Amino acid sequence: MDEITLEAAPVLGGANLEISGNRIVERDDLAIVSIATPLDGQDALAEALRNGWSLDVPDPTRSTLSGEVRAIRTSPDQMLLIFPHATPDAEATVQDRLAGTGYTTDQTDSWIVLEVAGPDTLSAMERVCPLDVPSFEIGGTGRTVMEHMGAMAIRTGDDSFLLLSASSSAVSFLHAVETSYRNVT
Amino acid sequence: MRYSALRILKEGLTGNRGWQPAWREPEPKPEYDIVIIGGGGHGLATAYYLAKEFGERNVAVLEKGWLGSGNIGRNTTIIRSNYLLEGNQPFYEFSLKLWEGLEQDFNYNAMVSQRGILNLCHSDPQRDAFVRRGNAMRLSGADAVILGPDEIRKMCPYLDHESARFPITGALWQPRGGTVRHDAVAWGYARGADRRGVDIVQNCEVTGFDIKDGRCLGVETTKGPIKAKKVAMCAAGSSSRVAALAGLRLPIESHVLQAFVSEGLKPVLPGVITFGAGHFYVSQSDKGGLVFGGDIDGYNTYAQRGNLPVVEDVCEGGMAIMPMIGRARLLRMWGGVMDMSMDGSPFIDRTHVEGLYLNAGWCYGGFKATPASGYCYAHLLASGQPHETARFFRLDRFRQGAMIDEKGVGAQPNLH
Amino acid sequence: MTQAMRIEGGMVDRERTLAFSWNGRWMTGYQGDTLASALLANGERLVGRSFKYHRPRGIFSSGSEEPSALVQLRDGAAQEPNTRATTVELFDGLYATSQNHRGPLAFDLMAVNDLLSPFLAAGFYYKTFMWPKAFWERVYEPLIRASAGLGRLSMQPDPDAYDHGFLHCDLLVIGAGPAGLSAALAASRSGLRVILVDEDFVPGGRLSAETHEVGGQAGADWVAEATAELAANGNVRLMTRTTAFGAFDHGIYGAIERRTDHLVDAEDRPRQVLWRIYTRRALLAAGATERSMAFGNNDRPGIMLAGAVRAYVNRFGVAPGRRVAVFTNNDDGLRTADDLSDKGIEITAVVDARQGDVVEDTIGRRGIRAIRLGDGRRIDADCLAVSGGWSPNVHLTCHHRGRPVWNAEVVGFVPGGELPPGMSVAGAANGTMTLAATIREGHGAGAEIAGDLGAGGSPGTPVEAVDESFAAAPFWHVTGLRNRAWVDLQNDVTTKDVRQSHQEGFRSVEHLKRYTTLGMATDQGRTANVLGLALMAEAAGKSIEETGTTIFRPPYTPVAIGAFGGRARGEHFRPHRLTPSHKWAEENGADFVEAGMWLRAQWFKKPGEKGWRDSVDREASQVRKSVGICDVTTLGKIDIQGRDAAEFLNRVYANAFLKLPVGKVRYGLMLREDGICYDDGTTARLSESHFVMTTTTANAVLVFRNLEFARQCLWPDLDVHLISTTDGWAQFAIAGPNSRALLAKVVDDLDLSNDAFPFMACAKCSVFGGTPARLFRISFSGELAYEIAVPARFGDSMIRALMKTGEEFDAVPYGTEALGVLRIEKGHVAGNEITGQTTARMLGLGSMLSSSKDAIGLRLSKRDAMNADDGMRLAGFRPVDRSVILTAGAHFLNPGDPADMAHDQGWMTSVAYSPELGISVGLGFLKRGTERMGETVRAYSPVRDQDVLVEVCSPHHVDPDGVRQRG
Amino acid sequence: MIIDHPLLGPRDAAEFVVLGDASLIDRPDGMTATVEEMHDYAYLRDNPAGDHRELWYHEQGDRSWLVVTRSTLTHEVIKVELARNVARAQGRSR
Repeated sequence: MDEITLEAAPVLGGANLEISGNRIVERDDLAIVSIATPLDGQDALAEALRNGWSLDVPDPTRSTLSGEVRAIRTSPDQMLLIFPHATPDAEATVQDRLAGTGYTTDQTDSWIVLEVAGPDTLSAMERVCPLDVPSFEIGGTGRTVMEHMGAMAIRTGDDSFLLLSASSSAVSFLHAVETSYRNVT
Repeated sequence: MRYSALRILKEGLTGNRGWQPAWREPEPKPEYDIVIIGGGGHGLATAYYLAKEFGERNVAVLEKGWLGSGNIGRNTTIIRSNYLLEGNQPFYEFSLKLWEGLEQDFNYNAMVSQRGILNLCHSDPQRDAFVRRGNAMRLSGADAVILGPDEIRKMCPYLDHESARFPITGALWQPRGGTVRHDAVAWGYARGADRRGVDIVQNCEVTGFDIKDGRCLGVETTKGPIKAKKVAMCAAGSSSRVAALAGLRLPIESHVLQAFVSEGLKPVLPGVITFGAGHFYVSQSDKGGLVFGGDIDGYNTYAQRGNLPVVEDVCEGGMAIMPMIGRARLLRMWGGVMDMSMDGSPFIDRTHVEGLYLNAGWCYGGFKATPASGYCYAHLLASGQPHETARFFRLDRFRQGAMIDEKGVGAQPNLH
Repeated sequence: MTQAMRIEGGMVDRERTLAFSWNGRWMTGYQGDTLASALLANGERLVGRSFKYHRPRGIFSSGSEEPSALVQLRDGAAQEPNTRATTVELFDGLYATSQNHRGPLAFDLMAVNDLLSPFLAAGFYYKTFMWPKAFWERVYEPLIRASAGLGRLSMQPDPDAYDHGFLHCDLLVIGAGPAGLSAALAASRSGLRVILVDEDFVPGGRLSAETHEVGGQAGADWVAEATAELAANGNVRLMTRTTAFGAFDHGIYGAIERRTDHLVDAEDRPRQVLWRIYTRRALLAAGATERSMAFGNNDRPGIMLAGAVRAYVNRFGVAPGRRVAVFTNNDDGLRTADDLSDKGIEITAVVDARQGDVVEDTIGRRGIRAIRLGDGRRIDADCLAVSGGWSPNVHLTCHHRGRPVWNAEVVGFVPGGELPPGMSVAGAANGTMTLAATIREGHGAGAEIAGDLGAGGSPGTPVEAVDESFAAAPFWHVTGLRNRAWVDLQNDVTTKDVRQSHQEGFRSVEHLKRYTTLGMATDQGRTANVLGLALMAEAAGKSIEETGTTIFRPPYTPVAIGAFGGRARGEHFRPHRLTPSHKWAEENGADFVEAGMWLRAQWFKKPGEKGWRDSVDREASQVRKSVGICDVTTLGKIDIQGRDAAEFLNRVYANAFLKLPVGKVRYGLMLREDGICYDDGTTARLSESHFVMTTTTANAVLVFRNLEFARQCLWPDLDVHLISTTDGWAQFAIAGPNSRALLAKVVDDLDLSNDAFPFMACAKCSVFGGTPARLFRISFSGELAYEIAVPARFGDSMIRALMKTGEEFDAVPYGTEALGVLRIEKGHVAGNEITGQTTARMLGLGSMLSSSKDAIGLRLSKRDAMNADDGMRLAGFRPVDRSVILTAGAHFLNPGDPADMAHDQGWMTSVAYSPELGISVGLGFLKRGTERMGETVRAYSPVRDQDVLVEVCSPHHVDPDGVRQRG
Repeated sequence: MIIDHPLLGPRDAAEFVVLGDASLIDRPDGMTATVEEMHDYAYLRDNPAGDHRELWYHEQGDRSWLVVTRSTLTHEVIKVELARNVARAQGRSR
């Protein structure tokens, strides 16, 4: 028993569902780190983003993407950086490149990320998401409430989205998304 | 004309041609002892008790629309005295006792129907709070019973006892609670006041006050100026607007509370049921409609209408606790404008203007208070002293820090 | 029976015969029938009973305005009361029964009410049933209620699923008749995103019911062509079986789509979908509704609106009668005679009120057999087609409380006043009553809106059609009647009731409605209101304009409550939040309790334990004896960073925070601006500019909101940033004398000695060889205790590792009940004490209120009534009889005082059985409580049948000096 | 209702929480204010029938506090501003 090490477990056990040709997949390979802009520190942070990741500060309803690193604005002075990263030290790796130009908080464990894709995706989204997602351009984002749960939608393709919601209610969120697909297929 | 079964028999046999108007349609006199602003339930009740109990018959009620056009005709008709705090509970119990003798008192059947009110709870802390409340009710002479889940299951087998997200853990049951035919309350008080000489003036809007040297001498109206020894504001929903005409700022915001009625159904609910883990309360009218409601919309408004999210929220609560109503159809929705006060409790008090009085801030509890509000306001107007049970409803209580905050949410009106 | 009344033609599919059951008898109809048309095809005329007098009722209309033909559809749990037969799409196996009668429909015992009608006039119930007083609840009301209502609920949970959804468009067109179709064509050709909804199951509106030609072809063919064009346009969504029921603020419309009501089996698909439609503009093209006129016994089965008669003949291929009479005040009614003659149906009379001819009375019992004219002639008729004119369907224009205006030419109310912003109206709904004009207006509106919204495409030209003649005269009722004439067929309001209402002083239209119940039935008086107003105006000697109208409120047609509820039912009413150790807890006997949205373990049952108390006592004892572990993830956690974070905290907590050292935790008390305590928790300083705040589980969202308010609105130039990390960390309380020894085996390389890591210390660290963690030395139980947090992904692994490591100490998991026992023993306040009504002084925390700074709530906490010396104070309580189990919610009374509110001394907030002390202990608020230690008071709880003496003591039942938590 | 968020565009009001009168921005300094002044701030409202400036919080959105100018008679939204900018414009700072 001296050799206990802790194992990371995906919230939904790595959910991967197929519903009539559509897919719902839990993305547990992504790290999420929030970056808050210090008062009057916009320029320094923008520069650090460009230097660190070749990323622009995203507009409020858009995400920016550089390679596999995606930035989303979550509030006027806060954004999320989402990128593939396996170990629980994502914040440190971000802070390394920011060098104090932003306040960082590891949010990886706060969120569940579902990747949804397939021909009925827009119809399913109609049943759960009040935003006008059919009008989203690719890369468009919005944060709203779905079935009483706060959630974010990022359009990643014509028929695909990343959906983020709180990790504690992940089971309910998956149920909401799954039901939306089942109700339209 | 006195109403009775015999009278109905006689009129029925003679073609119902002999019925008299329930009230006169007088033009206002130039001066009254007391002018009441607002011909809603509270204003009409005040006039009725002034005339009947306090001998004040030189009284006018000024109503900008048709009598009973305010919240007395748009509420969900519930009566109860299940309050917690010393500032409230004795008052509401007084009101419930007045309801119990009201129809014989004013010779009008308002269908006071004491089929009970059941407040469900869904957690231990909530049950503890209900025990405290039930005990407070008993201390004030009201009836209160705490029920366990098994008793509730027996009483209401159609509630969701199986798969509820928030299981029912108990209930506070007040057998004397119930419902009343709301419009009939306005009509009964109006008819009773009118018969005792009170002038009820419809389509007469107050447009200003005649205030000199800190003293109110009368009002300006769309039917001309009217002098009065005392002016009594009683215009819930419009309290701030009326008070502003006298230069007063009130600790009140106006909000809309929506209410709903279903199509007529054969009786399924005996009394009133409230859901403790969502916003839903319901009763069934004598016509068969499920009358239900929930939370206020939450934004300031004087428009008597609300929006979809609250409609859905209310029906979600209904379906959660009572899934048998899914196929009943919602027939009508409407909204009433509430005086939401800073602690959720009302005001019956003088103002700093001599001769100008205020009855306001009833939030969405005004209907059940109608008889006691009228009685206590009449008491204050006639005697100059607050009625024993309404003595905490002071306008300056926030200056003192003597809030009467049943919900414990503080100075945020849309949470009360 | 073999559809004896079926005739040639119509849009039904005669290849698809459907069987259905009506009142237990099997009949047939065709695909494309409604239940009403199928009943008529089978010669069924009597289908229901009226509300008050239980008069026989038949099918009166062919649409959603139906007042009379209400049935119960389906059976068992799916039974659906008050369903309009005129809107039910026939399906194979449909089961329907009539409602609101005692005994068979044809021999309703309640029909006795009709004989008593002289005594049941408007408002009769307000005038009697008052004596003796006790009889109301016991005798009168039960009788009234027994006869109340129409249909019956099954009393079982609705077996169907419902859904909701959200749609966005440039233009919502409501109604797919000629105006709506034309508008949708013009707008979509121009390039707008268009949604077109219609309540019917086929588009076309009146074109389906009439014989009009459009564009040189049959109306129905043009409709098919138009819908094909719309369907081919990717920017158009055509939704039939969809009713736009309400116009809400800012262009939001509510619509209900009936997805499976026309299917035998929904196959678990949602029965109906409630759509929230976000629009830039909306066009109401909802057509018009025909109304009747008042004449003697105008309510019998077989008396029908003329337009409905045409619909049954032209659309459904059903003859509503073999010998039909027509009574009309307009040209539209005359068309009925032509259409019927063309189909070979005998017309026995055409009575035109404009010529001075009237129908004075009708004859028949369960259905009309003949009419009697004003000149006394009796004419046989098994169907009377009545047209009293058409009322534009202005309902949605009034949903923002705008009032329609009277139009003498239309003889009806047309949209007026302020429409809901963004809404326009076209076609018959706008008072444009003829076909070609309607098409032009619809097209023009669609094109104009497209132009307004900047769409560049060409709208094309409106399709050709011919205007039919329309000449209506305001004729409302036949005078000098001997028999009753109905205004509201469902609620049994007659012309006499309207007049009596006026006579008794109920003269405002709202009084009329409320006193007589006119227009308050399930059809909302769609065929009755205008007639009632006309009668009221006449009684008052006023015009209809002067009399005014009542307001139409949503919904346009009644909507199932289940549809509004959507998916939020049963366990899915609200989301579940689960802690990281949830799965482990399930495996280990946990019993869960709802804490807001969270599910928390309240205790862990061991084999052999009989009741919950056994488990809770064991858990609490073991914490005090050795060590216990509790998942406290649910406490709100807010990450607070910024140069001014300390200053910010100092302003939102009532106690001092400016000088909290790095590596330390402090208890904080939060006030509302009104000086009342609303939350408490601990805040740890991880670095100069980085804090982690905890809140109570219940208030996490509220505290975050309030902090954002302070940050953005009160002190916008403080550099401080907030983000919730509640879900990010799995946090466990480890409490008990062996907690340090246990943690020593968990935490990597951190000196846990009391000197190095004292009470209220905190640190970032790692556990089990490198997993990042945070450690806080804080105690809710009063024991030596810690809370340790790891990233939530490790939570499940962490609880298993902690339990494994704790085996040598007999570590127990403990739930929220034991947590409560421990904190009550210790005298820590929680939600039962911090109720949003309590002051710091009441809680015994008055000394924490700083007087040397400004923070939220401090100023108003100083008000007199909140600082009275005889106010409530927190105290502890123990039963004088040590065997008594105390009750939370008991009120305190001084022994000898009467039990009334004037002598109320306070109340018991929390109680627990203390395994440590072997007795029941309590916390509570007592007037001057802190000065009354050792006194005895009554704990009075009549609702629990308890009245016991308790001793007032310190709230700190266990370790009052706090030695253990500092050890 | 729709709130036209200055950064995000039109959003369903269901995403927001309403606090009430925007005068709640004008919090007096607790060290210098009298109880009376603090009372007026915390408890008294104009409650106009007409245009009303009020605080909305985009809780299910970007967490902005907004000052929404809206008619209490028609619900028409006349103006939407970030409350932080309003507060600064009114002289609030640290």
